[in-house]
Amino acid sequence: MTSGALLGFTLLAPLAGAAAIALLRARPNARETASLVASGTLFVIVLQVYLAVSGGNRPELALAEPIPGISITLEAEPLGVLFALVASFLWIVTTMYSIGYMRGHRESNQTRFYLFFAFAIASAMGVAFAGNLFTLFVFYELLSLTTFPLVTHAGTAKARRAGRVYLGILLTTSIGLLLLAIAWTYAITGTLDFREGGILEGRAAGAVVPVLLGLYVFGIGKAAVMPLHRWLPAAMVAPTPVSALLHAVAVVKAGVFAVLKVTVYVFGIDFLAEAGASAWLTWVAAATIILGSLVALTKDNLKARLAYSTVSQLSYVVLGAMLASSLGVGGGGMHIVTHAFGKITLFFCAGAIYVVAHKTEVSQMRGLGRTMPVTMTAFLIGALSVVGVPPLAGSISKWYLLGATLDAGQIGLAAVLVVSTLLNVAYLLPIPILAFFSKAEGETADRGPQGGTAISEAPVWCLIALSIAALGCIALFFWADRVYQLLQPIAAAAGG
Amino acid sequence: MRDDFIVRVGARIVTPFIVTFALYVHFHGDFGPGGGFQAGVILAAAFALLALVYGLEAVQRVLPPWFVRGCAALGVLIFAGVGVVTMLLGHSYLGYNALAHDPKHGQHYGILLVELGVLVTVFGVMTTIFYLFAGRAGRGE
Amino acid sequence: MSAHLPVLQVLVPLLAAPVCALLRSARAAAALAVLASWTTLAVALALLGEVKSAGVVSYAIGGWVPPIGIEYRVDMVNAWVLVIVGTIASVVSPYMVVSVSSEVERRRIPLFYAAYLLCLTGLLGIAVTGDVFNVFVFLEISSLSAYALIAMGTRRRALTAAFRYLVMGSVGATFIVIGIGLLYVMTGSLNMADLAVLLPEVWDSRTVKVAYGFLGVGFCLKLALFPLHLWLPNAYAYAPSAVTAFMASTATKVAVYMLLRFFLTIFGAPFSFGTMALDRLLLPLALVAIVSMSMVAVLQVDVKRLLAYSSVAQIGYVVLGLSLASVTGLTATLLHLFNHALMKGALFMAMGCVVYRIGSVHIDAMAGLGRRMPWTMAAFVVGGLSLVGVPLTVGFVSKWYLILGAIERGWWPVAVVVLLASLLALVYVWRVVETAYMRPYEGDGRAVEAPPGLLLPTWVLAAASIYFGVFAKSTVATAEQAARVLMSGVGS
Amino acid sequence: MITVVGIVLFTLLGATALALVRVRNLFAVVMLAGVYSLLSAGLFTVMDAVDVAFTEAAVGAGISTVLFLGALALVGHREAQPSHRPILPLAVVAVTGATLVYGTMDLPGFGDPANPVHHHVADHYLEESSREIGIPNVVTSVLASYRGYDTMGETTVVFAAAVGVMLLLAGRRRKPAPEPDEAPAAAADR
Repeated sequence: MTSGALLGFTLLAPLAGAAAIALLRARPNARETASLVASGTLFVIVLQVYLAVSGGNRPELALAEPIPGISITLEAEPLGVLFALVASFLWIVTTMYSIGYMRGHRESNQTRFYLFFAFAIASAMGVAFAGNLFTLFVFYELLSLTTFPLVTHAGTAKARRAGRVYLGILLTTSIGLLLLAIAWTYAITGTLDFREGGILEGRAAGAVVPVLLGLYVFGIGKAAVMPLHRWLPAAMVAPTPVSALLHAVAVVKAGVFAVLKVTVYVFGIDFLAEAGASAWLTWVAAATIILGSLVALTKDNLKARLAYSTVSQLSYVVLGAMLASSLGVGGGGMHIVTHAFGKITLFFCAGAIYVVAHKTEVSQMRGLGRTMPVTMTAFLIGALSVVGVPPLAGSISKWYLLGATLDAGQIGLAAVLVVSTLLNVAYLLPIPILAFFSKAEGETADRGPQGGTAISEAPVWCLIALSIAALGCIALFFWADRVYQLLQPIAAAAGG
Repeated sequence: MRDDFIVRVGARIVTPFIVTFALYVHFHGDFGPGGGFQAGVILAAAFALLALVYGLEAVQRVLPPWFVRGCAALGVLIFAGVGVVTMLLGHSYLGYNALAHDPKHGQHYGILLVELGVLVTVFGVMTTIFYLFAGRAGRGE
Repeated sequence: MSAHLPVLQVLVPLLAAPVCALLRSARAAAALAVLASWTTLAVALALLGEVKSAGVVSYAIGGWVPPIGIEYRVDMVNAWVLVIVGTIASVVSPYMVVSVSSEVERRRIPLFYAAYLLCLTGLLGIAVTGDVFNVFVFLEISSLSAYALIAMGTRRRALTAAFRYLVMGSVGATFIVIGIGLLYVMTGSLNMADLAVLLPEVWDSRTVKVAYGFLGVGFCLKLALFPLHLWLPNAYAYAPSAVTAFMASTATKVAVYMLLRFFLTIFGAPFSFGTMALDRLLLPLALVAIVSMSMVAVLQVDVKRLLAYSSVAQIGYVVLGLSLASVTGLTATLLHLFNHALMKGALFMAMGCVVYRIGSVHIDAMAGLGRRMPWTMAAFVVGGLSLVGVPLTVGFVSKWYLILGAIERGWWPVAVVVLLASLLALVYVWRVVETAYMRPYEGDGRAVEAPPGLLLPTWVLAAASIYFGVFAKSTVATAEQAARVLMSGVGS
Repeated sequence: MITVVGIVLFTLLGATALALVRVRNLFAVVMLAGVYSLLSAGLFTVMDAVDVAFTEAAVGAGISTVLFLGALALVGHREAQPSHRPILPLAVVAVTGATLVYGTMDLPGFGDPANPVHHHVADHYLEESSREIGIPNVVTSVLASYRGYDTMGETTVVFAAAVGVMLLLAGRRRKPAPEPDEAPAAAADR
């Protein structure tokens, strides 16, 4: 099999999975098996792509040429492979989790859920392997559209409103700003291809560059840079596996990934650094980091708190990209991975708590550590990883990013990172502490016979999934080298 | 009006002249002003006059609505059909030269035929519309 | 027979129309109408092929050499328009067979098909001819039959809508014929190619400029450019479903063609864009049309009316492309003629399916239809996304060229307006989508999936608006060639 | 002499047009319309366009008056009082008229033998018609042969009119469907 065809299969595998899901809609067990098989297959395929790319290849596959000169082309490069690896691996984990969650919670429309989940993954693969801006845009939009039925899964008035905000912001930014930026780029350069070192160098200068970069950064609404972050908290009405998809597997990651990709392959790190065009955006990112954390502190609802935490964490990646150095881009790329594992752990736990104990607020979680020890241990691991405590994955990417700010001589930005870490501690750690070290209010009184200290854990599928995610946080710490090696070619190309 | 003697007799006398005039206008179109269009209108006017005087039913017994309707469609078919024939004879559409050995004769035949088509359609359409209005008025009151 | 292609293009429906009127059987008339429509498309495609290989195709009717007689003259531009009309006709006509049987009285149906075929004849005749007076004659054929077709709507307001269209349409036609008359007085010719040669000598005269003005107003009335669009929303909202789908996808498109042909070929692009400042006149109107009509569409509760207002806005896009006065802009215009025909056709046909089942397209009546009529509503979603301009749909392709054209001229605000209007389109499309998919079904059990006779044609257009969004190479190439033909006078 | 006749006819024409606009009795309107057509026919004759005059007399003054009367029998004789003053239409008409007048100022003089209309294709018609077609009335040869296709189109226009009227009037008594505002309510009732 040629490596180009491999890329085609990254799209086909989830689509075939979707077809199987639709066909097997009457038999839930078979349907979920199809989901699992598809996700497993996809991961294997992406691994093959990884092997090809780490061997120095750049597989390429042209799919169509809708408009003369503008094609839909897939091409694997390190950043994309990294994103695809994360997304495809977490799809497996999330599917496991979904089985437990959706059944435990007796959700309706489960077929639709699995179906659109598979579509969303296919779109994410397209984003990951996009060979040019147009392809990126196409799959980016498809991702927005295919996740819409997932966000509004409940079908209630609240869900509909959330869906409107979700789609409203994502499509407004992408059509209003991103498309404009793409058309502008095309008008300037006559191409939309991603090239190492960028395509704009020598063709754009002066004020055009920072404006164009701003259009991209804000146009990619999925990166949730303030003030365009509102869709992310709004989408919290969705079932937890969807939150996992949004926050860890695909959606926001597609956003920050796109920002990285545009920085590296459209502008070029060196060109950006020379033009100094991204300086103002580093401060936008810094503001988002701090404000997101501060808002998270004020939220009692667990999922809302996690959502704002995501807003804040995403801007780490944006900041990395805007620093326009190989260290920054590498750190940003790493952070996509580490944050994905950390955040998915946290969401899985939040969902498990909701399914089992029907608790959504942080203040209700006293004593949960005793009834749900596995879940809360995983939560602790996830939280520590997000905070950045070694030996957990989060510490590595944060370290790189901190190094990048210092390297750039930006003491202010380094301070932002430090402050943000402290804020992370402040809003995340109280939750496991409450759960483990304080007694539940009116313990056993209204919980009936199964209350008290009797263990009442999440469904087993959920437990497996969240344990894998938590272990991933640890394992990644030790495999960080591998990840960085994969990103090495970018750094090398940037002369860093 | 049906009871008015003078009108009845007058109409009876005038109608043949109107019809003849219509035919004159049609066939004399090659030499003087006129042609199928005017002839069709005049012919329709003749029958409208009769209908006003003798009543719609009387006229419709002679010229049933389905017939005038058919005329409306038929005229178009005659006109367009002439074109089809010239096309089948290997000339271009409405190339009357094809209709006879002498182009001039061909033109002559062609013009006569298409003018006939015009006459038939115009007569059919005008009479149909008149029937429709007059017929509804009778029913409404 | 291939030498006669241009005239066959018009002749087939023209002969079929009186035959339909003579028939008594609704079924036979339907079969004839469908057959004629399909033949039309076949001829149009053959013509396009011939134009692509051999260049301009000219046909002298009656054997009289132009400008003595009437000439049919087909180049890339009208070959393209003919294909658009033919495509829509051949998709809508089988749809018509099913939908009309529920909307029009049985014994009236043969006449209905006759009117439809006459309308088709008129539109094709306008597009194929190379003679300005002949344009007017066929304009009258298409207009008269269109008024009657619209009046056939099941609601009483269809009559007033048709009457209003008749009044405004007649004013438009009168303006056009005055313009043509003045041109004839100044040149002594009615042949388009001939006029294009003769007119530059009298460019400076007031008469020619006045003729230009009259023609412009007439065309804008016919193509429903804001603020001359007042006839359109009701006409589209109250006409029978199939008529709306047909008219919305063809009539205004042909009117745009007339405008392009007269102003760019006959008067010539240099005169239009230079002396008459056509681009600067049309630009503000187009922008206002796009924005204001999209906003009005957002407020509508009758979905057919909503789509009708959206059509007025989309005409704004078409005219905007023209007012960019460049090959890119005109490519966008010509592309959008085709693309908008596809998507609006699909949308109106989907609404026809809804009318067929529940008799209303009030937005509240559509609650829960996403589940009750999944294929119908899926087609609506596809058409709607295309209207918004989501990539991989045809809507994106034309918008892309529009934006590129605007950027090429450095008109940033224009590009921004185009994008903003896309978002407005998103709002009005999404209102319907959300109602259909997110609200529970409240009606009686009448809302079941539409019959295949309606669904299949609807999906042909819906699928086409995806297909030509993914594989737009051929359409773009054709449109661009046609745009070059129109702009040939300016040397670019 | 011709000038005087022309002026008289035009004056009458203008007066008739004004009366047409002012009069509210539709019966009178129809009659005035007939008069208007007759006067125009007269004017066409003065301008040597006999064929046009003939058609105008037959159609405008003749059959259409009859058809108008037929329509009047259906709708009654009095025009409804307009609800508001037609300021905008009046302005539009005034502007249109002014534009037309402006446009005619560069028009070649009436009857000038040097006019383009008399030369370009008209020369061919006048000189070659008898050879190519062989009938004395050039108007007919133009209408039926040189531009016969237009005539066919016009015949089709007339036919289209009949189709339209038949569709609208042929014995229809259809039940009016519910208006859009009532539709959902009606659906909910059932």
